[in-house]
Amino acid sequence: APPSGTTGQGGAKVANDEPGEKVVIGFSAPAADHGWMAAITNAAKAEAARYSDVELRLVEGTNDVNLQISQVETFINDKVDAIVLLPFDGAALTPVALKAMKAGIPVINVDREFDSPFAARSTVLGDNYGMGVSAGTYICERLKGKADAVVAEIAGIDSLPLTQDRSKGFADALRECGLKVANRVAAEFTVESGEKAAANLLQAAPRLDAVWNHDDDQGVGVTAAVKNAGRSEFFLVGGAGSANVMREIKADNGLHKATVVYPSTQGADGIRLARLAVQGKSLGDLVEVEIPRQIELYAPVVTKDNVDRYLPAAFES
Amino acid sequence: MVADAAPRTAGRFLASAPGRNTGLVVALVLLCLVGVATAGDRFADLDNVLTILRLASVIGVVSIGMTFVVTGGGIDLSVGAIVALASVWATTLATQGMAADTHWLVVVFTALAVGAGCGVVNGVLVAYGRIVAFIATLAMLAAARGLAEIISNRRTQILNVPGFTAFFDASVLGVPVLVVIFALVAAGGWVLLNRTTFGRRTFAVGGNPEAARLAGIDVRRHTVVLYTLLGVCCGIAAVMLIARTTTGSSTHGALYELDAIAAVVIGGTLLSGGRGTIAGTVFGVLIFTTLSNVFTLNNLSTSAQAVAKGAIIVVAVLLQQRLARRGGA
Amino acid sequence: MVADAAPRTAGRFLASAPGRNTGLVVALVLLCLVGVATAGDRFADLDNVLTILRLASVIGVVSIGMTFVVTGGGIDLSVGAIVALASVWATTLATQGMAADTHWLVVVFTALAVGAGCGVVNGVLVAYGRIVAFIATLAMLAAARGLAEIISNRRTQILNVPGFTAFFDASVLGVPVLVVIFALVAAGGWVLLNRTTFGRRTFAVGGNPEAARLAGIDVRRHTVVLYTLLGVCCGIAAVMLIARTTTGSSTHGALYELDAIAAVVIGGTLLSGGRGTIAGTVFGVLIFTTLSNVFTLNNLSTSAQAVAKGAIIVVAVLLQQRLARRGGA
Amino acid sequence: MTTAPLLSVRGLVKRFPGVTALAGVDFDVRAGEVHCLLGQNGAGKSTLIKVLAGAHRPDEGEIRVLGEVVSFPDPTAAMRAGVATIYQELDLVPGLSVADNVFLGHELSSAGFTRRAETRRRTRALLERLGHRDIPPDRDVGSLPAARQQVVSMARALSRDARLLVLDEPSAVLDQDEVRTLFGVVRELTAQGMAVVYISHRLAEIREIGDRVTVLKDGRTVATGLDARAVGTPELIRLMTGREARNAYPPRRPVAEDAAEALVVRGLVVGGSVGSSRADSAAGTRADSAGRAGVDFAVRAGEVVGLAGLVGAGRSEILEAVYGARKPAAGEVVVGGRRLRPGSVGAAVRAGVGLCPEERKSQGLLLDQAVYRNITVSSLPLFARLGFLDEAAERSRSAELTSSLDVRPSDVDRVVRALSGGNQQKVVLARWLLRGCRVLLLDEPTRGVDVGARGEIYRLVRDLAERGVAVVVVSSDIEEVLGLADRVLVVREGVVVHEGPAQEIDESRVLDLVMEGTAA
Ligand SMILES: Nc1ncnc2c1ncn2[C@@H]1O[C@H](COP(=O)(O)OP(=O)(O)OP(=O)(O)O)[C@@H](O)[C@H]1O
Ligand SMILES: Nc1ncnc2c1ncn2[C@@H]1O[C@H](COP(=O)(O)OP(=O)(O)OP(=O)(O)O)[C@@H](O)[C@H]1O
Ligand SMILES: [Mg+2]
Ligand SMILES: [Mg+2]
Repeated sequence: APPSGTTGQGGAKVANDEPGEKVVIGFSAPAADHGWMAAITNAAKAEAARYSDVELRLVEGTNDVNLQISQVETFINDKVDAIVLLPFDGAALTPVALKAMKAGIPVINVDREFDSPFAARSTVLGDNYGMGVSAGTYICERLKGKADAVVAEIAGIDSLPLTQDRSKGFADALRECGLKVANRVAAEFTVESGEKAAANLLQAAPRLDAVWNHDDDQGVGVTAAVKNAGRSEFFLVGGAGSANVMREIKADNGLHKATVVYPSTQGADGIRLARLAVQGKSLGDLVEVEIPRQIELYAPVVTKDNVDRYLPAAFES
Repeated sequence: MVADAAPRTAGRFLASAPGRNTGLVVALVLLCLVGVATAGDRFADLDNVLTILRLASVIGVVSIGMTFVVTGGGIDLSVGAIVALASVWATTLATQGMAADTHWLVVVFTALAVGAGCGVVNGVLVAYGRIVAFIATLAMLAAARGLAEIISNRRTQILNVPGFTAFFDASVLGVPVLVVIFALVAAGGWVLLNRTTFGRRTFAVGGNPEAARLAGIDVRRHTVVLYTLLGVCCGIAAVMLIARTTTGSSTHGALYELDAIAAVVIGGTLLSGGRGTIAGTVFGVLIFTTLSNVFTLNNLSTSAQAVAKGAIIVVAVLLQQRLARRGGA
Repeated sequence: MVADAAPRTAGRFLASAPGRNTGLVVALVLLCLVGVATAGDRFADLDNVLTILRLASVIGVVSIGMTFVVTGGGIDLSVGAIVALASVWATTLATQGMAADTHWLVVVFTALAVGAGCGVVNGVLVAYGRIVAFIATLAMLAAARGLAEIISNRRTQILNVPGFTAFFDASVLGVPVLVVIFALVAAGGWVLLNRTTFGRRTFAVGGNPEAARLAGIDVRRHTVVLYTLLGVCCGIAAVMLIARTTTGSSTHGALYELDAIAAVVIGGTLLSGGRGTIAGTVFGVLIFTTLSNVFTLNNLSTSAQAVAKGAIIVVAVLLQQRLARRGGA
Repeated sequence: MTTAPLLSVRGLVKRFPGVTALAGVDFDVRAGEVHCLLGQNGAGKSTLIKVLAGAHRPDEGEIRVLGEVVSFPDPTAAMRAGVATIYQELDLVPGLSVADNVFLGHELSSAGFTRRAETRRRTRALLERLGHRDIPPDRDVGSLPAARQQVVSMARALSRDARLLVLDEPSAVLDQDEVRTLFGVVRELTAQGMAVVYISHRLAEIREIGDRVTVLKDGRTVATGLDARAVGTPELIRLMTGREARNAYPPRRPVAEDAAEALVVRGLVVGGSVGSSRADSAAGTRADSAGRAGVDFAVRAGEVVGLAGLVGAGRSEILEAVYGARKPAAGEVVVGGRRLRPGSVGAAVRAGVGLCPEERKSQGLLLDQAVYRNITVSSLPLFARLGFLDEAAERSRSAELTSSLDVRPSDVDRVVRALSGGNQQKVVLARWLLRGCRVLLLDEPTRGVDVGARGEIYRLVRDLAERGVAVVVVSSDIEEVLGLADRVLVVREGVVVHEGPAQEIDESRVLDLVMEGTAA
C-alpha cells in the first residue's frame, strides 16, 4: 500500500515518506514470548507495511543465539539491503553483525547493544538503566519523607543483562533518597510468572509502600495477585508502558500510579532508519545529511498528568 | 525372628501405600522447618499456607493428569501449550461474548473442550499413529503454542465475564475455590487410579502392554482415554489460571511439562510406566511450590535459588530412596 | 521357513543400517524440495547450505553425545545448562587471562573439563546414587544454570583471545571449522558406537541392564562414562558457541535438551534404550535445522511456523515408520 | 460319537517376516481330554496356541469350535469363545497385586469401581484350589519368584469361564510337588468336561496326564491323535526330531582324585536385600538370616555338582551369591585359590566364573539384539584390538557355536526375541562356551528345552567337565540332577541338608530330604 495520509505512531508525515528505491529489510528479534516483544515485532511489521518501497523479511523469533546468528547469515546470503536486529544477546550477535556490515549491509541495532561500534550503522537504544532510575526517582518523590518506607521490586527475566541494568538504575535512584529495595523477586515477563512471583512476594513482605514491576505484561498477573491477596496499602509503578496500565493510570482507579515507558516502537524506528539509510536519506528533524550513529530513547514516567500523550503509542499487551 | 520384630513392623509400614511416601513427607516437613527457621511467622502463617496451596493448585491439577499418562507408560510434553491454547480459546472475544450472553460456564466448557480435544489428538497420534509419545507431544507443543499465538494475536486477553471471577475468587469455609478444585481433582484422581477398573487397567497398560493386550484390554483405546484425561486436566488448569490472572495468554503454562513431570517422578511414579501414586505427585508438587516460597521469603537471588533447588532435589530423592529401601519396597 | 525372495531383498535393504534411515532421508529430501520450490536459488546455494550446517553443528555435537546416553538407557535434561556453564567458565576473566598468557587452548580445555565434570556428577548421581536420570539431570539443569549466572554475574562475557577466534573462524577447504568439528564428532561417535567394545556394551547396558550386569559388564561405571562423554560433547558445543558468538553467557544453550532429545528420537534411537543410531541423529538434526532454514527463507510468521513444525514432525515420523515397517524391522 | 470336536484346526499357516512358523497344522481337541502338543524348540507350539488365543492372526487355515468356523481377531474374542490361555512367557503385570492380575481384563466391578474384597476372596479361593494358600492376594506380583507367578497365571486362566484351557509349558518353572498339584487340578477340570491343551518337553509328564498327543515339526503336524499312554518314547523322539533317540545322559568319567578345587564356598549366608524382603511373606517357611548356618561346598575341576531342592529353597540365591550378583551376608567364595570380592560380578567373571541365570528373558538376554551380540557380550575383548571389534570374527565364531548347539534358525543376525524359548536358552549357554570358564553355574539350564537339545546340553556339560571346568547345576528336575551330576547337594531353606555322590542316592530319597519339615 502507498504511504497513507495517516502518520506512524508519534511520527510526523515528512518528505522522507515519499516512495524511493525498493528496500529489502531483514528483521530478526528474540522469541515473542511476552507482550512487549510481541509488540516490537508487530509494530515493525506495521511500520514496514506503511511503505510501498519496503519489503520485510521477518524470521522466527528465537532465544537461541545460534539460531539467530544463522538467520542473519541467511540475510547476508540473500543480500538484503539492510538488517534490523534486536539481538537476544547483543554481545553474542556482534560477530555476525560485523560480518553483515563487512558485506556492505547496514545493520540497525535495536534495544540490546552490540559490543563493537563497527557492528551497526545505527543503534536505537532503549535506556534500561535510565528506566530503573526513572522508576526509582518517581518512587522517591512519592514517598518523600517516609524514611522507613518498604520498597519492593518485581524484576523481569533475571538472567538477561537488561534486567540487571534496570535493577541497578532502580537501586541507585532509591539510594539517592535514602531508600533501598527491601524485597526483590524475578518473574519472566509473562502474566503467569508475574502472578506467581507477586503472590510469593506479598507473603514475604507483610507491609509495602511501593512496588516497581519491570514489565506491564507481567503486571497483569501482578495486579491479579495483589487483588487475590486483598492488599492495597501500596502503589505500583509499571514498566514498558502497556495501554492497559496507562488506561488504569488515567482512570486512577487501581494500584498503578505510574509506569515507565520502554518504547515498544523501537523495532519500528529501526525499520524506518534502515529504509532511510539504504535510500541515503536523513532524519527529517536533523540538519545532518546522514542518519545518526546512535539514538538513545528516553524512559519517561507516565502518570495521570501526562498519560494522554503516551497512550496512543502504548502497546496492547 | 522375635529379635527383629520391631524393625520389620517399621519396614512393613514403610512399604505400605502411605508409608511409601514417608521420604516425601520427611522432605516436606524438613522444608517447612527450614521455612519456619528462616522466615518465622511469615512462613507459618495461614495466608502464606494458602498462598502456597493456591500456587500449587494449577500445576497440581496438571500433574495429577500427568500421573495417569506416565503410569500408563506415556509422557506428555505439550501440557503447558495445551493450557495456553485452552486459556486463549476460552477468553477469545467470541467465547466471552457467548458467556456474557448466556453463562460463564461457556468459558469453562470451552477450556475443557479444547483441552480434551488436544488430548484426543495426542492419544490418537501415540496409540494409533504409533508415534513415540515424546515426539508426538513435542509436535503438539509446537502446534498448540503456535495456534494460541495466532488466535490471541500474541496479546494477553483480559477476561470480562463477571460471574466467572465471582465464582472462582470465592472461598469455601476459608479455603479458596482453586485449592478446593485441586483437592477434588486429587481425590478424584486417587479414586480413579486406585479403586476403579480403569485405574487397574492403567497400571497394566503401563506395566506390561503386551500382557494387557493378551488379557483382552484395548490398549490403544485406553491410551487415548489417558491422554484425553490429561487434556481435560489441562483445561481445568487453564480455567484456574484464567481465574487467577484474569487473562488468557499464549505465554501461560511455560515449562509446565518439566514441572509436572518432575513432580510426578519425584512422587515415585515410574517414568517407564506401571507404577504411579497420586499422593506422591501431590507431595511432589507441594515440595516444589514450598521450595520456591521459602526462597522468596528469604529474598534469595534467582541464581542461588536455582543452585539450591538442584541440591535439594538430589537430597530429597536420596532421602526418599533410603527410606523406601529400608521399607524394602 | 521358506520365504519369498523379492520382497525380502527390498525388506533386507530397508532393515539394514543405511536402509533404516530411508524414511529420514526421504523426509530430508522432501524438505529440500520444498525449500527449492519455495525459495529457489536462495535455498540451493552453497552459502545457504553452509549456513544450515553451521547452525546444525552446535546442537549436532550435543545430539551425538545424547545418542550415547539415550542408547545406554538414560536421558539428560541438563545439556543446555552445561553448555551455558562451560561457556561462562571458559570465558571468565581468569581463564581468558591464562589463555592470553599461555595459549588459547586453555579456554578450550576449561570448557571441556567443566563439561566432563558436570557429566561425571550426572553419571554418579544416576548410577551410584540411583536417582532417576530425569530427576538427577533436572537438578543439574537448575544448578548449572544458577552457577553459570553466579559466575558470570548475569553478564555476557566477551572473549578477547585472538588465537581462539582465528582458529575457529577459519575454513578447511571451504568448510567452516565448526562444521568440520561436527563431522569429526559424528564420525568418531559412529565408530565408537558401532565398532568398539564400548559401543557394544552401551547397547547391552541400555537394552537390559540386569542382563548386562550378569554378563559381567560394570553397568554403573559404564553409565558414568556415558554421561561424561555427553558432558564432554557439551563442552565442545560450548567452545563452538563461544567461537560463533565470541561470548560466554548463562543464557546460552536454551532448550538444547528438547532439541537434542528430539533429534535423537526422531533419528530412531529408542528412548527406552538399547537401540541407537548416529546417522539417524545426524539426519534428525539436519531435518530440524533445514526446517527452520526453509521457514526463515520463506518469511513465515513465527506462530505459523510453530504450527507447521508440529505438523511436519508428525508427517516425518509417520513416513519414517511406514518405510521402516515395510522393511520389517 | 458323531458330535463335532470342541476345537478343530485345519491347515493353519502363520508367517513372520522371514520365517514361516506354522506351515499347515491340523488337529482336533475333544471335550474332556488332555491333548498334548509336542515338538522341538521352534516347532511352532507357542505360535499355534497364540493363534488359538487370538494373540496372532493366522495367514491361512480355519478354526472351528463345535463345528462352527470362528475367527479370533483379538484375545477378547477367543476368551469369549471359551479359550483361556497360560502363555509360555509370563504375561503378568508387575506392580499390580496378585488379585488384580488374576482378574485383569475381566475385573469384578460395580459401576466401574473394583470390588476389592470380592476380588481378593475369589483369588484366594482359586489359589487354594491350586494348593497355594501361601500366596497373599495383595502381594505385588513382581516380587514373587517365577514359580509363584506361574501359579498366579494359572489362577488367572481358571478365573475365566473356559471350555478350553491352553497351558504352554506350565511345568517348566515348577517342582515335582507343584506339578502334581497342577495335575490334580487338570484332572478335576477335565472331569467336568473341560478340554485342556498341554505343552511340555517332559515326556514323563505327557504320559502321566495326557490322553492324546499331537506332534509338530517345523510348523507342520507330523502325527496327531496318538494315544499318550501307548506311544513309546523313542517313537515320539523320532517324530519330533526325525532322528533316532539317543541315551539322554552321557556316561560319567570319574573325577581325578587329585583334581584341584576350582570353587570353594565357605560359610556363605545369603540374606541379601532381595531375599529378606521375600522372606517376610513366605509366612515363616524360611529361617531368617540370623542364626542360619552358612553353606559350605567345594567343586573340583572337572566335577559336576548338582543342587536339588524345592522351588524357593534358595538355590538360585546361592548361585547368585557365588557369582557376585548378590551380596552375601557372610561367607566367602574362593575360585582357583583366590578369594573373590563379594558382590562383584566383574571379579567373578574375571576369575573365570560364568552364570546362566534362571530367568533368561529378564536376566540373561538382550532380547532386541542379534544372536551373535548376545553370545559375544561377555567375551568382547577376544574380538577387539585396541577396543575395535572384528564383527566378522564375532559372527563366524557365534555361527560355529549356534550350529554346534543346533540353534534354530541358525542365522546369528536374527534378534533373540524372535527365537523360541529353548533356542534362547542355548544362546545363553553359547555365551559361556565362547568365553571359556573355569567354573560354570547353570541355573535351570534345560528349562523349556526340548528333549533333543536337552541331551545335547547334557553332553555339553560333560564335555566341559572333561576339559576341567567345574560345573554347578541347579535343576528342579531331580532325575536330571541325579543323571547329570557327579555329586548332589540337597538344599532346603538355604542350607545344604545332604551331600553325596549321585550314584548313591535315588529320587525318592532326595524327595524325602527336600520335603522334610515342609510337609506339615
Ligand atoms: N514374533 C515373532 N517374530 C518372528 N518370528 C517368530 C516370532 N514368534 C515366533 N517366531 C518364530 O516362529 C518359530 C516357532 O516359534 P514358537 O515359539 O512357536 O516355537 P515353540 O514350538 O513354542 O518352541 P519352544 O519349545 O522353544 O517354546 C520359531 O522359528 C520362532 O523363531
Ligand atoms: N511362596 C513364596 N512366596 C514368596 N517368596 C518365596 C516363596 N517361596 C520362596 N520364596 C523366596 O524365594 C527365595 C529363594 O528363591 P530361589 O530362587 O533362590 O530358590 P530356588 O531354590 O532357586 O528356587 P527356583 O527353583 O524357583 O529357582 C527365598 O528368598 C524365599 O524366601
Ligand atoms: Mg514355546
Ligand atoms: Mg532358582
